[in-house]
Amino acid sequence: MATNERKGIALFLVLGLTAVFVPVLLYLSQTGSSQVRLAMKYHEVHQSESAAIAGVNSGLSRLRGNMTGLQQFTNLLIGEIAYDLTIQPTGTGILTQELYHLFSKCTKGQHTFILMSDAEQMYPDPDPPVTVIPHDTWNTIEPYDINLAADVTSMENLRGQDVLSYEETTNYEKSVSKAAYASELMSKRKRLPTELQGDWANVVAILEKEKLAF
Amino acid sequence: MYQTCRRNGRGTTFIELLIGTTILALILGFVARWFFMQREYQKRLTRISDIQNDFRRSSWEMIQELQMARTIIWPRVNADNSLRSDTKLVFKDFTGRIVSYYHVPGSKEVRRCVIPNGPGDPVVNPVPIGRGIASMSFTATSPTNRVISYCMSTDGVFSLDAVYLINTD
Amino acid sequence: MSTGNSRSPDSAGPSPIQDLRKLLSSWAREAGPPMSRPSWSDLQLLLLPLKGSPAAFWDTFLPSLPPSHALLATLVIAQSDTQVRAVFLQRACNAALQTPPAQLFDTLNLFPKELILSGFGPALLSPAPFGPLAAAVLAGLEITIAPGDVPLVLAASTGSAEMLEHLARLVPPEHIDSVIQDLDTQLDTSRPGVADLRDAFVELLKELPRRSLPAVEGDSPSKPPAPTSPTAEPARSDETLAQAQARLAGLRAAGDGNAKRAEESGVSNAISSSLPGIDRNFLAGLVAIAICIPLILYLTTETDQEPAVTTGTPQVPAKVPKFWTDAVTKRKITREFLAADNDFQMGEMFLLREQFGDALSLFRDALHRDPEHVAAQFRIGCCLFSLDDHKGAAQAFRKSLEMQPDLPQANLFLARISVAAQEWDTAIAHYQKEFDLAGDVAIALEYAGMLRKLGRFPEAIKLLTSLPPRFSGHLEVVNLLAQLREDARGIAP
Amino acid sequence: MNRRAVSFVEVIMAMGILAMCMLPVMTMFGSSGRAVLKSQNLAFAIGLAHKISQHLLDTPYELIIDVPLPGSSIADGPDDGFFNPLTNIESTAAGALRITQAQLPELWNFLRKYEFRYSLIVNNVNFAAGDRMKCVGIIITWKEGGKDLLYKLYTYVPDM
Repeated sequence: MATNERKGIALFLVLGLTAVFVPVLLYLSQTGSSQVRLAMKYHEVHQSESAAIAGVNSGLSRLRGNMTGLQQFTNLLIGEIAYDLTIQPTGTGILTQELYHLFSKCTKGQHTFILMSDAEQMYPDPDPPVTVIPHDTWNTIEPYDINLAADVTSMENLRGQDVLSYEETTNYEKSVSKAAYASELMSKRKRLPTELQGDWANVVAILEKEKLAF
Repeated sequence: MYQTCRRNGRGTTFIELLIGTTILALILGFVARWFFMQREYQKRLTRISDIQNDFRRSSWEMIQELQMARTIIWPRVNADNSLRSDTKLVFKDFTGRIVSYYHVPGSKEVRRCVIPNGPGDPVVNPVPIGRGIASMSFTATSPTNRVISYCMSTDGVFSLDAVYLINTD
Repeated sequence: MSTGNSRSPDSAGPSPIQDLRKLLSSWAREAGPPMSRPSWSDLQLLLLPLKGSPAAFWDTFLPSLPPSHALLATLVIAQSDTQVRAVFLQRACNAALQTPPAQLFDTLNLFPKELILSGFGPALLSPAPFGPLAAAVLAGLEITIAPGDVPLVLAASTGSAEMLEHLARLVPPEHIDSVIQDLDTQLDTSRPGVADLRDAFVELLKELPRRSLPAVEGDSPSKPPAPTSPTAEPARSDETLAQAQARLAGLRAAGDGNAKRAEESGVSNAISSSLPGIDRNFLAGLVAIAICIPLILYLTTETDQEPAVTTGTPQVPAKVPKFWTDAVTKRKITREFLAADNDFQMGEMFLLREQFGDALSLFRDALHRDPEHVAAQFRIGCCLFSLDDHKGAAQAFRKSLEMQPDLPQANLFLARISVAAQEWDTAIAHYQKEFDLAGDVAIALEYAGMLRKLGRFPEAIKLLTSLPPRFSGHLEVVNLLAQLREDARGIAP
Repeated sequence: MNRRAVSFVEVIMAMGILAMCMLPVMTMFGSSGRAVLKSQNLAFAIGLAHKISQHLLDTPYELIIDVPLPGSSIADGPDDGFFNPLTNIESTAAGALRITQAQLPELWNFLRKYEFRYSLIVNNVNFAAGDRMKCVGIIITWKEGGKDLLYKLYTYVPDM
């Protein structure tokens, strides 16, 4: 009986402490690891985006270096991040410039970031640097394979739709007078969120000033 | 041995109880103190984590769209080329529409509103692009209107970032 | 008028014996608790010096004292000292033999029960006349003994009806049943007469509550307050008499403790009796706390590791640390590493522009600065490959694979080198490794293309059909598969 | 005695086991707190590096120059076009706010607490006359739990 009492004390101390600590600790030790994972994901997202931009720039640099034709690279490195680059000729422009679609892709962890850009390589040009004009850069986070015609085509189609709607908008801007353009925009003021209404007139003024003419 | 004789007769002595209770109180005291400290600390950590998530999510959403945008319309640098900040941002997106991000201090949200660049009604996204953001400012830093810098903060947690607009109008 | 009285011992000048007599008789007359009577301290002063010489005490004093006084004197000496009591009380019992019970009880009643028990307890195991006397004294004073000792006392007893009667009185009423059980289990009934003795005693125990004290206490002693009867754990049946005596004597220590307790406060009393029995467990408890609490506090403070908010003091110019830790890769970053990285980056830019010579030297610089720079090693291979130094390239690629066996593309280049050297099996092996590594469709197409060149159509078809469904629909894959099937049909008989 | 020893040993052993079991859990928890702070600082550093990379794309080519290690402090830093001045709600340069204790105390405190700094390693490559490109290594450093941490990001800046 005396031993039982002692065992009781021992058991109480052990079980008591265990019962108090373990659940508490488990409850408390939830946040950390998941947070680090999220931060890493954020890092991947940013790194892939930065690498894709660097990729576009490296592609443009190649075009400036007067490199022509289809160019496909995998596992190029910016820092420690690998990116793929595809420069695909799409024809010749009215100024006899070479037209390209420039794809830059970076996959980091589960995250993919692709930039697709139009690039016009002024040609013929005796020697580098060749003037290169990039435009309509478009991005996607879908895991396309920029080395495969099929994926490239679907990207071109998706981006094409956006470019078309941009042309519609620009056509409208060009088609209307500044006053009409401004009044159309001002007429929306009442329907805007209150946070935007305050400076809307200034915004419209800028838009009017910078309206595309032709 | 004699004590065991007596314990058999009388059970646990008063002093045993006393010491037992003291030790129990001591342990519980420490545990409680520790636990409450940790709980407070954990609350703070959880809060920081949530804020970070909000920042990351909204930041990434804005970057993706702004990167392809055509030009920044509001804010613009001051006449003296000094930078200019505002709680709202207006820009032309890739398709030429006028898009605005604006901070709603009351609900600590950053919302997105699409204003057709031509006929049509403004549409505010039903879901905010940023939640739990106590203060937000967009800053125009260059006359080219191709860089927008932003700063978010909530309860001492900050996020400074910027986006360069690859496209032009 | 000159009577013998004038020559009485009293007149022969004060002597220790005379003083003792006086003190004892005055103590007997005084009122109040025995140990707080005025003469008590004088008695102690007189007697305690004799503790060291029991023989002198017995020979000098006791014969000249009435037995009750002798017993009292003994108790005076003994009550403070267990060893002394062990020696003296048995002699006191001898003295008490000649004492009329009433007188004896009058004296003993004045003393704490534990003191009496510890004095007469061992005597229970002594042969007659001490055993029966001790039993009679203890029973008369309603002192009980540990139930565990009863079987031994019974075994050692004379077995006289009177002795049994007294012995039965020594059993704590609440332990009668357990004693009866002990008797069954612990008495060696094989010995002649023991069984009868036990049965008789059990009978007595059973009818005990209804019986009154036997005649031996002719004059009823003044009833002492109910003693706190100690109980012992059951004694082992094979215990010898000597062991039992030692154990019973062991009661004295506690008895002494109890004697003290009678004069002390409840709490200190409890401490003196309880602490020794529980200290190890509480020590263990305290050890546990000593383990846990610093741990808790350490971790509590550790988790709150935010540096203190800096004051408005101007920032001191920072020193360049020996190294940094990459927040993502956890890698140690030194300035050398960064310099190597820069060389590598510049090399990468020249590579982009197909200026392989410049790139090569920069990659070599990078590798020189950081011999672990796998990418630089790999890029050296790429440059050499582009510069048509296939041997050097192959060496570089192999080195890079040694540094990082799962390095992408190294095997691909090795395959291409083998193809150029028309080492087809090596090429296939490298292509296969690369494909297993990446599972990439572009590699599959290149690999399948080579297999086609070799006319190994079924392998090529198998390879392309093994591609993940996502790629199976791709233009290049579909086309090549169609061509391969056609080729396969072409060679079929 | 025997029984006491058992009880004693039992308690000690139990406590030992308990301590053993709790140690990793507690360490895990202890580290979880640090992990959150780490993730906060890492996320912040990622933002800073990205911010610099984006500004670089809009910075005149010639003005992209080295900022050698240990780098420039972001709190109380010079007017660099990246972090200082940071905001300005006024319509003139007078209203521009810099990351100083006086103007943006909260942010200043945070940056000074972890000693956030940035440095730039600029590699100039001239391919041909007027055909050049810069590779800029953006390095963010900060102190955390007594360690010097680093986050790096590389970007190309072509001379268009």
